[in-house]
Amino acid sequence: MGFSTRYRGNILVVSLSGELDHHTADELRQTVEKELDKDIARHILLDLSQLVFMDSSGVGVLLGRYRRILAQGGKMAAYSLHPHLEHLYEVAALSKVIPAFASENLAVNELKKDEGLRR
Amino acid sequence: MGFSTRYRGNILVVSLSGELDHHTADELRQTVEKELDKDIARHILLDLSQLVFMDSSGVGVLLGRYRRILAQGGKMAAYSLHPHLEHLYEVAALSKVIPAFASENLAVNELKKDEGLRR
Amino acid sequence: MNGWVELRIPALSQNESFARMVVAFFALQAGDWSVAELNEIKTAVSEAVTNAIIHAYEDNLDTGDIVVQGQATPGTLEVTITDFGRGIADIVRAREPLFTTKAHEERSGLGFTVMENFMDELTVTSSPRQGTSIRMVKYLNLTTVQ
Amino acid sequence: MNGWVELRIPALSQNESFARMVVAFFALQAGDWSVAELNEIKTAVSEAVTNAIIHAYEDNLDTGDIVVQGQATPGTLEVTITDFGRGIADIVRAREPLFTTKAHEERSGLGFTVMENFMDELTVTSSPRQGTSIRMVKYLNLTTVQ
Ligand SMILES: Nc1ncnc2c1ncn2[C@@H]1O[C@H](COP(=O)(O)OP(=O)(O)O)[C@@H](O)[C@H]1O
Ligand SMILES: Nc1ncnc2c1ncn2[C@@H]1O[C@H](COP(=O)(O)OP(=O)(O)O)[C@@H](O)[C@H]1O
Repeated sequence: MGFSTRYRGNILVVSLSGELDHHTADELRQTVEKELDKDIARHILLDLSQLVFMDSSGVGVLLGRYRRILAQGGKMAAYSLHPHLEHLYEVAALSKVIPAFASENLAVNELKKDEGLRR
Repeated sequence: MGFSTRYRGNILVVSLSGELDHHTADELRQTVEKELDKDIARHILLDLSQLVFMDSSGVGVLLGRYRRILAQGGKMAAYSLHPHLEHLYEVAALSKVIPAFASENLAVNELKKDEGLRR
Repeated sequence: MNGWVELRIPALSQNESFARMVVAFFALQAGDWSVAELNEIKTAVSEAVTNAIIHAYEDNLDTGDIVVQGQATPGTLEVTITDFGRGIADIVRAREPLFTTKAHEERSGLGFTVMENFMDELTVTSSPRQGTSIRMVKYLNLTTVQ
Repeated sequence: MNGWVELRIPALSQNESFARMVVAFFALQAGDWSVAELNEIKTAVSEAVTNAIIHAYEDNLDTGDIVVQGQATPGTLEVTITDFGRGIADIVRAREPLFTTKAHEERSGLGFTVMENFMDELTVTSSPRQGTSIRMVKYLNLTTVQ
Protein backbone atom coordinates (compact mmCIF):
# COMPACT_ATOMS: atom_id res chain seq x y z
CA MET A 1 0.00 0.00 0.00
CA GLY A 2 1.07 3.59 -0.55
CA PHE A 3 0.18 6.94 0.94
CA SER A 4 1.08 10.59 0.74
CA THR A 5 0.38 13.40 3.17
CA ARG A 6 -0.15 17.12 2.67
CA TYR A 7 -1.66 19.99 4.62
CA ARG A 8 -4.63 22.09 3.68
CA GLY A 9 -4.53 24.76 6.35
CA ASN A 10 -4.87 22.93 9.65
CA ILE A 11 -6.11 19.76 7.98
CA LEU A 12 -3.77 16.81 7.50
CA VAL A 13 -4.84 15.20 4.23
CA VAL A 14 -3.76 11.56 3.89
CA SER A 15 -4.19 9.94 0.48
CA LEU A 16 -4.22 6.15 0.69
CA SER A 17 -3.73 3.72 -2.16
CA GLY A 18 -3.58 -0.04 -2.53
CA GLU A 19 -4.56 -2.35 0.30
CA LEU A 20 -4.87 -1.50 3.98
CA ASP A 21 -4.68 -4.59 6.18
CA HIS A 22 -2.88 -5.74 9.34
CA HIS A 23 0.37 -6.07 7.38
CA THR A 24 0.31 -2.51 6.05
CA ALA A 25 -1.46 -0.85 9.02
CA ASP A 26 1.72 -0.14 10.95
CA GLU A 27 3.26 1.99 8.24
CA LEU A 28 0.14 4.15 8.08
CA ARG A 29 -0.05 4.43 11.86
CA GLN A 30 3.55 5.61 12.12
CA THR A 31 3.27 8.12 9.29
CA VAL A 32 0.15 9.75 10.68
CA GLU A 33 1.48 9.77 14.24
CA LYS A 34 4.66 11.51 13.09
CA GLU A 35 2.62 14.19 11.35
CA LEU A 36 0.35 14.68 14.36
CA ASP A 37 3.42 15.08 16.57
CA LYS A 38 4.28 18.19 14.54
CA ASP A 39 1.21 19.90 16.06
CA ILE A 40 0.12 21.42 12.75
CA ALA A 41 -3.01 19.36 12.22
CA ARG A 42 -6.28 19.97 13.95
CA HIS A 43 -8.26 17.61 11.71
CA ILE A 44 -7.52 14.57 9.58
CA LEU A 45 -8.96 14.07 6.11
CA LEU A 46 -8.58 10.76 4.25
CA ASP A 47 -8.60 10.49 0.47
CA LEU A 48 -9.91 6.95 -0.08
CA SER A 49 -10.38 7.09 -3.84
CA GLN A 50 -7.40 4.81 -4.54
CA LEU A 51 -7.73 2.47 -1.56
CA VAL A 52 -9.07 -0.69 -3.21
CA PHE A 53 -9.04 -2.92 -0.12
CA MET A 54 -9.52 -2.53 3.60
CA ASP A 55 -10.41 -4.99 6.35
CA SER A 56 -11.16 -4.64 10.07
CA SER A 57 -7.43 -4.22 10.85
CA GLY A 58 -7.62 -1.09 8.70
CA VAL A 59 -10.67 0.01 10.65
CA GLY A 60 -8.66 -0.45 13.85
CA VAL A 61 -5.84 1.80 12.74
CA LEU A 62 -8.22 4.49 11.46
CA LEU A 63 -10.16 4.46 14.74
CA GLY A 64 -6.88 4.74 16.64
CA ARG A 65 -6.06 7.97 14.79
CA TYR A 66 -9.66 9.15 15.24
CA ARG A 67 -9.36 8.80 19.01
CA ARG A 68 -6.22 10.89 19.14
CA ILE A 69 -7.57 13.68 16.95
CA LEU A 70 -10.84 13.68 18.92
CA ALA A 71 -8.93 13.95 22.21
CA GLN A 72 -7.25 17.09 20.92
CA GLY A 73 -10.59 18.55 19.86
CA GLY A 74 -10.40 17.79 16.14
CA LYS A 75 -12.47 15.81 13.70
CA MET A 76 -11.85 13.18 11.07
CA ALA A 77 -13.49 12.77 7.68
CA ALA A 78 -12.96 10.97 4.38
CA TYR A 79 -13.81 11.61 0.76
CA SER A 80 -14.16 9.66 -2.48
CA LEU A 81 -14.70 6.30 -0.80
CA HIS A 82 -13.67 3.53 -3.21
CA PRO A 83 -16.69 1.29 -4.00
CA HIS A 84 -14.84 -1.70 -2.52
CA LEU A 85 -14.90 -0.07 0.91
CA GLU A 86 -18.61 0.71 1.00
CA HIS A 87 -19.78 -2.53 2.59
CA LEU A 88 -17.05 -2.38 5.25
CA TYR A 89 -17.91 1.25 5.98
CA GLU A 90 -21.49 0.18 6.57
CA VAL A 91 -20.78 -2.95 8.64
CA ALA A 92 -18.23 -1.14 10.82
CA ALA A 93 -20.56 1.89 11.12
CA LEU A 94 -17.61 4.08 10.19
CA SER A 95 -19.82 6.92 8.89
CA LYS A 96 -20.60 7.92 12.45
CA VAL A 97 -17.00 8.71 13.30
CA ILE A 98 -15.27 9.24 9.95
CA PRO A 99 -18.06 10.51 7.65
CA ALA A 100 -17.32 10.04 3.96
CA PHE A 101 -18.04 12.86 1.51
CA ALA A 102 -18.28 12.94 -2.25
CA SER A 103 -15.45 15.47 -2.70
CA GLU A 104 -12.54 17.00 -0.85
CA ASN A 105 -14.24 20.41 -0.63
CA LEU A 106 -17.43 19.02 0.84
CA ALA A 107 -15.37 17.20 3.47
CA VAL A 108 -13.32 20.31 4.23
CA ASN A 109 -16.50 22.36 4.66
CA GLU A 110 -17.73 19.86 7.21
CA LEU A 111 -14.44 19.80 9.13
CA LYS A 112 -14.33 23.63 9.24
CA LYS A 113 -18.03 24.05 10.08
CA ASP A 114 -17.77 24.71 13.82
CA GLU A 115 -14.44 26.46 13.63
CA GLY A 116 -15.97 29.67 12.28
CA LEU A 117 -17.89 30.07 15.53
CA ARG A 118 -14.70 30.39 17.49
CA ARG A 119 -13.06 32.83 15.12
CA MET B 1 -7.55 -17.65 -24.24
CA GLY B 2 -9.31 -16.15 -27.24
CA PHE B 3 -8.85 -16.24 -30.96
CA SER B 4 -10.40 -15.00 -34.16
CA THR B 5 -9.91 -16.15 -37.72
CA ARG B 6 -10.11 -14.34 -41.06
CA TYR B 7 -8.91 -14.92 -44.60
CA ARG B 8 -6.48 -12.82 -46.58
CA GLY B 9 -6.72 -14.40 -50.00
CA ASN B 10 -5.67 -18.01 -49.53
CA ILE B 11 -4.10 -17.33 -46.14
CA LEU B 12 -5.93 -18.26 -42.96
CA VAL B 13 -5.01 -15.61 -40.42
CA VAL B 14 -5.47 -16.71 -36.81
CA SER B 15 -5.18 -14.04 -34.10
CA LEU B 16 -4.45 -15.50 -30.68
CA SER B 17 -4.85 -13.77 -27.36
CA GLY B 18 -4.37 -14.72 -23.72
CA GLU B 19 -2.66 -17.95 -22.72
CA LEU B 20 -2.06 -21.02 -24.88
CA ASP B 21 -1.42 -24.12 -22.78
CA HIS B 22 -2.61 -27.75 -22.64
CA HIS B 23 -5.95 -26.62 -21.23
CA THR B 24 -6.69 -24.19 -24.05
CA ALA B 25 -4.90 -26.05 -26.88
CA ASP B 26 -7.88 -28.16 -27.85
CA GLU B 27 -10.10 -25.20 -28.65
CA LEU B 28 -7.45 -23.78 -30.97
CA ARG B 29 -6.84 -27.15 -32.63
CA GLN B 30 -10.54 -27.63 -33.38
CA THR B 31 -11.06 -24.12 -34.71
CA VAL B 32 -8.13 -24.29 -37.10
CA GLU B 33 -8.99 -27.83 -38.23
CA LYS B 34 -12.54 -26.71 -39.04
CA GLU B 35 -11.24 -23.83 -41.14
CA LEU B 36 -8.74 -26.06 -42.95
CA ASP B 37 -11.54 -28.51 -43.75
CA LYS B 38 -13.18 -25.74 -45.80
CA ASP B 39 -10.30 -26.02 -48.31
CA ILE B 40 -9.90 -22.26 -48.64
CA ALA B 41 -6.55 -21.91 -46.91
CA ARG B 42 -3.26 -22.72 -48.52
CA HIS B 43 -1.18 -21.09 -45.77
CA ILE B 44 -1.61 -20.27 -42.09
CA LEU B 45 -0.54 -16.99 -40.54
CA LEU B 46 -0.56 -16.46 -36.78
CA ASP B 47 -0.96 -13.06 -35.15
CA LEU B 48 0.88 -13.52 -31.84
CA SER B 49 0.84 -9.90 -30.67
CA GLN B 50 -1.75 -10.55 -27.95
CA LEU B 51 -0.64 -14.04 -26.90
CA VAL B 52 1.00 -13.34 -23.54
CA PHE B 53 1.76 -16.95 -22.59
CA MET B 54 2.61 -20.20 -24.36
CA ASP B 55 4.26 -23.39 -23.17
CA SER B 56 5.38 -26.59 -24.93
CA SER B 57 1.77 -27.83 -25.16
CA GLY B 58 1.13 -24.77 -27.29
CA VAL B 59 4.15 -25.63 -29.40
CA GLY B 60 2.67 -29.11 -29.89
CA VAL B 61 -0.63 -27.81 -31.22
CA LEU B 62 1.07 -25.30 -33.53
CA LEU B 63 3.37 -27.99 -34.92
CA GLY B 64 0.36 -30.23 -35.47
CA ARG B 65 -1.23 -27.59 -37.71
CA TYR B 66 2.12 -26.95 -39.39
CA ARG B 67 2.36 -30.62 -40.40
CA ARG B 68 -1.07 -30.60 -41.99
CA ILE B 69 -0.51 -27.38 -43.95
CA LEU B 70 2.90 -28.62 -45.03
CA ALA B 71 1.40 -31.90 -46.23
CA GLN B 72 -0.97 -29.99 -48.48
CA GLY B 73 1.91 -27.90 -49.85
CA GLY B 74 1.42 -24.76 -47.80
CA LYS B 75 3.49 -22.80 -45.31
CA MET B 76 3.05 -21.37 -41.87
CA ALA B 77 4.31 -18.09 -40.47
CA ALA B 78 3.70 -15.73 -37.57
CA TYR B 79 3.97 -12.02 -36.93
CA SER B 80 4.26 -9.63 -33.98
CA LEU B 81 5.57 -12.20 -31.55
CA HIS B 82 4.77 -11.12 -28.01
CA PRO B 83 8.01 -10.59 -26.02
CA HIS B 84 6.90 -13.29 -23.55
CA LEU B 85 7.11 -15.91 -26.31
CA GLU B 86 10.60 -15.06 -27.51
CA HIS B 87 12.50 -17.42 -25.24
CA LEU B 88 10.16 -20.31 -26.02
CA TYR B 89 10.43 -19.60 -29.74
CA GLU B 90 14.18 -19.87 -29.40
CA VAL B 91 14.29 -22.97 -27.17
CA ALA B 92 11.77 -24.84 -29.31
CA ALA B 93 13.55 -23.67 -32.50
CA LEU B 94 10.18 -22.60 -33.83
CA SER B 95 11.66 -20.06 -36.27
CA LYS B 96 12.69 -22.88 -38.55
CA VAL B 97 9.13 -24.03 -39.17
CA ILE B 98 6.94 -21.06 -38.24
CA PRO B 99 9.16 -18.01 -38.91
CA ALA B 100 8.08 -14.88 -37.06
CA PHE B 101 7.98 -11.54 -38.88
CA ALA B 102 7.73 -8.00 -37.63
CA SER B 103 4.48 -7.24 -39.47
CA GLU B 104 1.59 -8.94 -41.20
CA ASN B 105 2.68 -7.69 -44.63
CA LEU B 106 6.22 -8.98 -44.26
CA ALA B 107 4.85 -12.37 -43.28
CA VAL B 108 2.39 -12.40 -46.18
CA ASN B 109 5.19 -11.55 -48.64
CA GLU B 110 7.14 -14.53 -47.40
CA LEU B 111 4.18 -16.90 -47.62
CA LYS B 112 3.39 -15.75 -51.21
CA LYS B 113 7.03 -15.75 -52.36
CA ASP B 114 7.13 -19.03 -54.26
CA GLU B 115 3.53 -18.87 -55.42
CA GLY B 116 4.27 -16.33 -58.17
CA LEU B 117 6.47 -18.90 -59.90
CA ARG B 118 3.57 -21.22 -60.47
CA ARG B 119 1.16 -18.56 -61.73
CA MET C 1 -17.27 -26.06 -12.13
CA ASN C 2 -16.53 -28.14 -9.07
CA GLY C 3 -13.10 -27.95 -7.61
CA TRP C 4 -10.97 -27.55 -4.58
CA VAL C 5 -7.67 -26.12 -3.53
CA GLU C 6 -5.55 -26.35 -0.41
CA LEU C 7 -2.97 -23.73 0.46
CA ARG C 8 -0.52 -24.01 3.33
CA ILE C 9 1.39 -20.90 4.35
CA PRO C 10 3.42 -19.73 7.33
CA ALA C 11 1.70 -17.34 9.72
CA LEU C 12 3.36 -14.18 8.45
CA SER C 13 1.52 -10.94 7.88
CA GLN C 14 2.69 -10.61 4.27
CA ASN C 15 0.67 -13.75 3.56
CA GLU C 16 -2.58 -11.96 4.33
CA SER C 17 -2.67 -10.46 0.84
CA PHE C 18 -1.30 -13.66 -0.69
CA ALA C 19 -4.06 -15.80 0.84
CA ARG C 20 -6.90 -13.54 -0.20
CA MET C 21 -5.47 -13.27 -3.69
CA VAL C 22 -5.25 -17.05 -4.11
CA VAL C 23 -8.80 -17.52 -2.83
CA ALA C 24 -10.11 -14.77 -5.12
CA PHE C 25 -8.39 -16.34 -8.09
CA PHE C 26 -9.77 -19.75 -7.17
CA ALA C 27 -13.27 -18.32 -6.76
CA LEU C 28 -13.11 -16.58 -10.14
CA GLN C 29 -12.05 -19.78 -11.82
CA ALA C 30 -14.95 -21.66 -10.30
CA GLY C 31 -17.80 -19.19 -10.49
CA ASP C 32 -19.06 -15.98 -12.00
CA TRP C 33 -18.61 -13.81 -8.91
CA SER C 34 -19.17 -10.08 -9.19
CA VAL C 35 -16.41 -7.63 -8.29
CA ALA C 36 -18.28 -6.71 -5.12
CA GLU C 37 -18.74 -10.34 -4.08
CA LEU C 38 -15.09 -11.11 -4.77
CA ASN C 39 -14.10 -8.19 -2.60
CA GLU C 40 -16.31 -9.51 0.21
CA ILE C 41 -14.69 -12.94 -0.10
CA LYS C 42 -11.22 -11.38 0.01
CA THR C 43 -12.12 -9.32 3.06
CA ALA C 44 -13.54 -12.31 4.96
CA VAL C 45 -10.45 -14.40 4.15
CA SER C 46 -8.24 -11.54 5.27
CA GLU C 47 -10.03 -11.42 8.63
CA ALA C 48 -9.64 -15.13 9.31
CA VAL C 49 -5.99 -15.30 8.20
CA THR C 50 -5.11 -12.16 10.18
CA ASN C 51 -6.74 -13.62 13.28
CA ALA C 52 -4.67 -16.77 12.93
CA ILE C 53 -1.49 -14.69 12.73
CA ILE C 54 -2.32 -12.27 15.55
CA HIS C 55 -4.41 -14.29 17.95
CA ALA C 56 -3.64 -17.96 17.31
CA TYR C 57 0.12 -17.51 17.04
CA GLU C 58 0.30 -14.18 18.92
CA ASP C 59 2.25 -12.46 16.14
CA ASN C 60 5.28 -14.69 16.80
CA LEU C 61 7.41 -15.01 13.74
CA ASP C 62 8.59 -18.49 12.95
CA THR C 63 5.48 -20.08 14.42
CA GLY C 64 2.81 -22.26 12.95
CA ASP C 65 1.15 -22.87 9.65
CA ILE C 66 -2.17 -21.70 8.31
CA VAL C 67 -4.16 -23.94 5.99
CA VAL C 68 -6.62 -22.32 3.60
CA GLN C 69 -9.00 -24.70 1.86
CA GLY C 70 -11.33 -23.72 -0.94
CA GLN C 71 -14.18 -25.80 -2.28
CA ALA C 72 -16.43 -24.72 -5.11
CA THR C 73 -19.68 -26.00 -6.56
CA PRO C 74 -21.58 -24.28 -9.37
CA GLY C 75 -23.45 -22.12 -6.87
CA THR C 76 -21.24 -21.85 -3.80
CA LEU C 77 -17.79 -21.11 -2.53
CA GLU C 78 -16.68 -22.64 0.75
CA VAL C 79 -13.48 -21.44 2.40
CA THR C 80 -11.99 -22.95 5.55
CA ILE C 81 -9.09 -21.31 7.37
CA THR C 82 -7.38 -23.48 9.97
CA ASP C 83 -4.64 -22.70 12.46
CA PHE C 84 -2.96 -24.85 15.11
CA GLY C 85 -2.55 -22.14 17.68
CA ARG C 86 -3.96 -21.15 21.07
CA GLY C 87 -7.63 -21.66 20.28
CA ILE C 88 -10.66 -19.67 21.41
CA ALA C 89 -11.99 -20.38 24.90
CA ASP C 90 -15.35 -18.64 24.55
CA ILE C 91 -16.49 -18.65 20.93
CA VAL C 92 -19.83 -16.94 21.58
CA ARG C 93 -18.10 -14.01 23.23
CA ALA C 94 -15.37 -13.86 20.57
CA ARG C 95 -18.04 -13.48 17.88
CA GLU C 96 -19.67 -10.49 19.57
CA PRO C 97 -19.21 -7.23 17.66
CA LEU C 98 -16.40 -5.07 19.08
CA PHE C 99 -15.13 -7.81 21.38
CA THR C 100 -11.36 -8.11 21.26
CA THR C 101 -8.67 -9.43 23.57
CA LYS C 102 -6.11 -7.09 21.99
CA ALA C 103 -7.62 -3.61 22.29
CA HIS C 104 -4.16 -2.21 23.11
CA GLU C 105 -3.04 -3.27 19.64
CA GLU C 106 -5.79 -1.23 18.02
CA ARG C 107 -7.82 -4.27 17.07
CA SER C 108 -11.36 -3.19 16.24
CA GLY C 109 -13.04 -6.38 17.42
CA LEU C 110 -14.91 -6.46 14.14
CA GLY C 111 -13.25 -9.43 12.43
CA PHE C 112 -16.03 -11.93 13.08
CA THR C 113 -18.67 -9.28 12.38
CA VAL C 114 -17.17 -8.68 8.96
CA MET C 115 -16.94 -12.44 8.24
CA GLU C 116 -20.58 -12.88 9.20
CA ASN C 117 -21.81 -9.96 7.14
CA PHE C 118 -19.69 -10.58 4.08
CA MET C 119 -20.34 -14.32 3.81
CA ASP C 120 -23.58 -16.31 4.01
CA GLU C 121 -22.53 -18.96 6.53
CA LEU C 122 -19.91 -18.89 9.27
CA THR C 123 -18.93 -21.82 11.49
CA VAL C 124 -16.22 -21.52 14.13
CA THR C 125 -14.63 -24.65 15.61
CA SER C 126 -11.93 -24.31 18.21
CA SER C 127 -10.22 -26.11 21.05
CA PRO C 128 -7.79 -24.47 23.44
CA ARG C 129 -4.13 -25.15 22.51
CA GLN C 130 -5.28 -27.20 19.50
CA GLY C 131 -6.27 -24.49 17.11
CA THR C 132 -9.19 -22.91 15.35
CA SER C 133 -11.03 -23.60 12.13
CA ILE C 134 -13.21 -20.98 10.43
CA ARG C 135 -15.57 -22.30 7.76
CA MET C 136 -17.31 -19.75 5.56
CA VAL C 137 -19.74 -20.27 2.70
CA LYS C 138 -20.92 -17.77 0.14
CA TYR C 139 -23.77 -18.30 -2.34
CA LEU C 140 -23.39 -17.04 -5.86
CA ASN C 141 -25.77 -14.29 -7.02
CA LEU C 142 -27.72 -14.26 -3.80
CA THR C 143 -29.17 -10.80 -3.53
CA THR C 144 -28.83 -9.89 0.11
CA VAL C 145 -32.14 -8.81 1.59
CA GLN C 146 -31.70 -7.02 4.88
CA MET D 1 12.41 -12.20 2.16
CA ASN D 2 12.43 -15.87 3.04
CA GLY D 3 9.23 -17.77 2.77
CA TRP D 4 7.48 -20.83 1.58
CA VAL D 5 4.10 -21.92 0.29
CA GLU D 6 2.48 -25.26 -0.38
CA LEU D 7 -0.40 -25.62 -2.80
CA ARG D 8 -2.39 -28.82 -3.28
CA ILE D 9 -4.69 -29.03 -6.29
CA PRO D 10 -6.51 -31.76 -8.19
CA ALA D 11 -4.94 -32.84 -11.49
CA LEU D 12 -7.31 -30.88 -13.75
CA SER D 13 -6.16 -28.93 -16.77
CA GLN D 14 -7.80 -25.69 -15.62
CA ASN D 15 -5.35 -25.74 -12.71
CA GLU D 16 -2.40 -25.27 -15.04
CA SER D 17 -3.02 -21.53 -15.16
CA PHE D 18 -3.97 -21.45 -11.49
CA ALA D 19 -0.71 -23.10 -10.40
CA ARG D 20 1.53 -20.86 -12.48
CA MET D 21 -0.35 -17.80 -11.28
CA VAL D 22 0.06 -18.74 -7.62
CA VAL D 23 3.78 -19.44 -8.07
CA ALA D 24 4.26 -16.16 -9.94
CA PHE D 25 2.51 -14.26 -7.19
CA PHE D 26 4.59 -16.02 -4.54
CA ALA D 27 7.79 -15.28 -6.46
CA LEU D 28 6.90 -11.61 -6.80
CA GLN D 29 6.22 -11.32 -3.10
CA ALA D 30 9.59 -12.85 -2.29
CA GLY D 31 11.89 -11.33 -4.88
CA ASP D 32 12.35 -8.62 -7.44
CA TRP D 33 11.94 -10.82 -10.52
CA SER D 34 11.78 -9.20 -13.92
CA VAL D 35 8.77 -9.69 -16.16
CA ALA D 36 10.83 -11.97 -18.40
CA GLU D 37 12.05 -14.08 -15.46
CA LEU D 38 8.53 -14.35 -14.07
CA ASN D 39 7.32 -15.54 -17.43
CA GLU D 40 10.05 -18.18 -17.49
CA ILE D 41 9.05 -19.35 -14.02
CA LYS D 42 5.40 -19.54 -15.07
CA THR D 43 6.28 -21.51 -18.19
CA ALA D 44 8.44 -24.02 -16.29
CA VAL D 45 5.69 -24.54 -13.69
CA SER D 46 3.17 -25.00 -16.47
CA GLU D 47 5.31 -27.74 -18.01
CA ALA D 48 5.66 -29.69 -14.77
CA VAL D 49 1.99 -29.37 -13.78
CA THR D 50 0.83 -30.29 -17.28
CA ASN D 51 3.06 -33.36 -17.24
CA ALA D 52 1.56 -34.48 -13.95
CA ILE D 53 -1.95 -34.15 -15.42
CA ILE D 54 -1.22 -35.79 -18.78
CA HIS D 55 1.48 -38.31 -18.04
CA ALA D 56 1.30 -39.11 -14.31
CA TYR D 57 -2.47 -39.39 -14.18
CA GLU D 58 -3.01 -40.01 -17.91
CA ASP D 59 -5.58 -37.23 -18.26
CA ASN D 60 -8.03 -39.13 -16.05
CA LEU D 61 -10.44 -36.78 -14.40
CA ASP D 62 -11.07 -37.44 -10.75
CA THR D 63 -7.58 -38.78 -10.18
CA GLY D 64 -4.76 -37.69 -7.98
CA ASP D 65 -3.44 -34.54 -6.43
CA ILE D 66 -0.58 -32.32 -7.42
CA VAL D 67 1.49 -30.58 -4.77
CA VAL D 68 3.29 -27.39 -5.69
CA GLN D 69 5.83 -26.16 -3.16
CA GLY D 70 7.58 -22.83 -3.33
CA GLN D 71 10.57 -21.78 -1.27
CA ALA D 72 12.22 -18.40 -1.52
CA THR D 73 15.44 -16.92 -0.22
CA PRO D 74 16.65 -13.40 -1.02
CA GLY D 75 18.39 -14.65 -4.14
CA THR D 76 16.57 -17.78 -5.24
CA LEU D 77 13.23 -19.32 -5.97
CA GLU D 78 12.83 -23.06 -5.60
CA VAL D 79 9.69 -24.76 -6.92
CA THR D 80 8.90 -28.44 -6.47
CA ILE D 81 6.00 -30.08 -8.29
CA THR D 82 5.04 -33.52 -7.02
CA ASP D 83 2.53 -36.05 -8.30
CA PHE D 84 1.59 -39.51 -7.07
CA GLY D 85 1.04 -41.07 -10.47
CA ARG D 86 2.65 -43.60 -12.77
CA GLY D 87 6.23 -42.39 -12.46
CA ILE D 88 8.96 -42.23 -15.08
CA ALA D 89 10.82 -45.45 -15.86
CA ASP D 90 13.75 -43.93 -17.77
CA ILE D 91 14.40 -40.39 -16.58
CA VAL D 92 17.44 -39.82 -18.80
CA ARG D 93 15.44 -40.65 -21.88
CA ALA D 94 12.43 -38.65 -20.74
CA ARG D 95 14.62 -35.54 -20.43
CA GLU D 96 15.90 -35.80 -24.01
CA PRO D 97 14.63 -33.03 -26.28
CA LEU D 98 11.70 -34.11 -28.45
CA PHE D 99 11.23 -37.40 -26.59
CA THR D 100 7.58 -38.05 -25.82
CA THR D 101 5.47 -41.11 -25.10
CA LYS D 102 2.36 -39.32 -26.37
CA ALA D 103 3.24 -38.15 -29.89
CA HIS D 104 -0.29 -39.06 -31.05
CA GLU D 105 -1.62 -36.41 -28.69
CA GLU D 106 0.51 -33.72 -30.33
CA ARG D 107 2.92 -33.50 -27.42
CA SER D 108 6.07 -31.75 -28.54
CA GLY D 109 8.42 -33.63 -26.22
CA LEU D 110 9.88 -30.28 -25.18
CA GLY D 111 8.56 -30.02 -21.61
CA PHE D 112 11.79 -30.96 -19.89
CA THR D 113 13.82 -28.93 -22.40
CA VAL D 114 11.83 -25.84 -21.52
CA MET D 115 12.17 -26.48 -17.77
CA GLU D 116 15.95 -26.87 -18.15
CA ASN D 117 16.37 -23.78 -20.27
CA PHE D 118 14.03 -21.53 -18.33
CA MET D 119 15.29 -22.43 -14.84
CA ASP D 120 18.85 -22.71 -13.48
CA GLU D 121 18.59 -26.12 -11.81
CA LEU D 122 16.36 -29.10 -12.54
CA THR D 123 16.20 -32.30 -10.52
CA VAL D 124 13.83 -35.12 -11.41
CA THR D 125 13.02 -37.82 -8.87
CA SER D 126 10.62 -40.60 -9.80
CA SER D 127 9.64 -44.14 -8.94
CA PRO D 128 7.27 -46.24 -11.03
CA ARG D 129 3.72 -46.27 -9.60
CA GLN D 130 4.82 -43.95 -6.76
CA GLY D 131 5.01 -40.67 -8.53
CA THR D 132 7.36 -37.97 -9.71
CA SER D 133 8.88 -34.91 -8.14
CA ILE D 134 10.33 -32.06 -10.20
CA ARG D 135 12.54 -29.62 -8.32
CA MET D 136 13.53 -26.42 -10.09
CA VAL D 137 15.63 -23.52 -8.86
CA LYS D 138 16.03 -20.08 -10.39
CA TYR D 139 18.57 -17.48 -9.35
CA LEU D 140 17.56 -13.86 -9.20
CA ASN D 141 19.24 -11.45 -11.62
CA LEU D 142 21.54 -14.06 -13.05
CA THR D 143 22.33 -12.89 -16.55
CA THR D 144 22.29 -16.01 -18.65
CA VAL D 145 25.52 -16.42 -20.59
CA GLN D 146 25.22 -18.92 -23.37
N1 LIG E 1 -7.75 -17.87 15.19
C1 LIG E 1 -7.92 -17.43 16.46
N2 LIG E 1 -7.22 -18.00 17.47
C2 LIG E 1 -7.38 -17.56 18.74
N3 LIG E 1 -8.21 -16.56 19.09
C3 LIG E 1 -8.94 -15.96 18.13
C4 LIG E 1 -8.83 -16.35 16.76
N4 LIG E 1 -9.66 -15.58 16.03
C5 LIG E 1 -10.27 -14.75 16.89
N5 LIG E 1 -9.84 -14.97 18.17
C6 LIG E 1 -10.33 -14.27 19.39
O1 LIG E 1 -11.58 -13.65 19.09
C7 LIG E 1 -11.51 -12.25 19.35
C8 LIG E 1 -12.42 -11.51 18.38
O2 LIG E 1 -11.93 -11.63 17.06
P1 LIG E 1 -12.29 -10.53 15.97
O3 LIG E 1 -13.77 -10.34 15.95
O4 LIG E 1 -11.66 -10.92 14.69
O5 LIG E 1 -11.66 -9.18 16.51
P2 LIG E 1 -10.13 -8.71 16.60
O6 LIG E 1 -9.30 -9.54 15.66
O7 LIG E 1 -10.16 -7.29 16.17
O8 LIG E 1 -9.70 -8.90 18.02
C9 LIG E 1 -10.05 -11.91 19.24
O9 LIG E 1 -9.72 -10.73 19.95
C10 LIG E 1 -9.39 -13.15 19.83
O10 LIG E 1 -9.38 -13.14 21.23
N1 LIG F 1 5.02 -36.37 -14.13
C1 LIG F 1 5.27 -37.37 -15.03
N2 LIG F 1 4.82 -38.63 -14.78
C2 LIG F 1 5.06 -39.61 -15.66
N3 LIG F 1 5.74 -39.47 -16.81
C3 LIG F 1 6.22 -38.24 -17.12
C4 LIG F 1 6.00 -37.13 -16.25
N4 LIG F 1 6.60 -36.05 -16.81
C5 LIG F 1 7.16 -36.47 -17.96
N5 LIG F 1 6.94 -37.78 -18.17
C6 LIG F 1 7.43 -38.59 -19.30
O1 LIG F 1 8.51 -37.87 -19.91
C7 LIG F 1 8.22 -37.64 -21.30
C8 LIG F 1 8.84 -36.35 -21.76
O2 LIG F 1 8.22 -35.27 -21.11
P1 LIG F 1 8.26 -33.81 -21.78
O3 LIG F 1 9.68 -33.46 -22.11
O4 LIG F 1 7.56 -32.87 -20.85
O5 LIG F 1 7.47 -33.96 -23.14
P2 LIG F 1 5.90 -34.17 -23.41
O6 LIG F 1 5.11 -33.74 -22.20
O7 LIG F 1 5.63 -33.29 -24.58
O8 LIG F 1 5.69 -35.62 -23.71
C9 LIG F 1 6.73 -37.70 -21.40
O9 LIG F 1 6.29 -38.03 -22.70
C10 LIG F 1 6.37 -38.79 -20.37
O10 LIG F 1 6.54 -40.09 -20.91
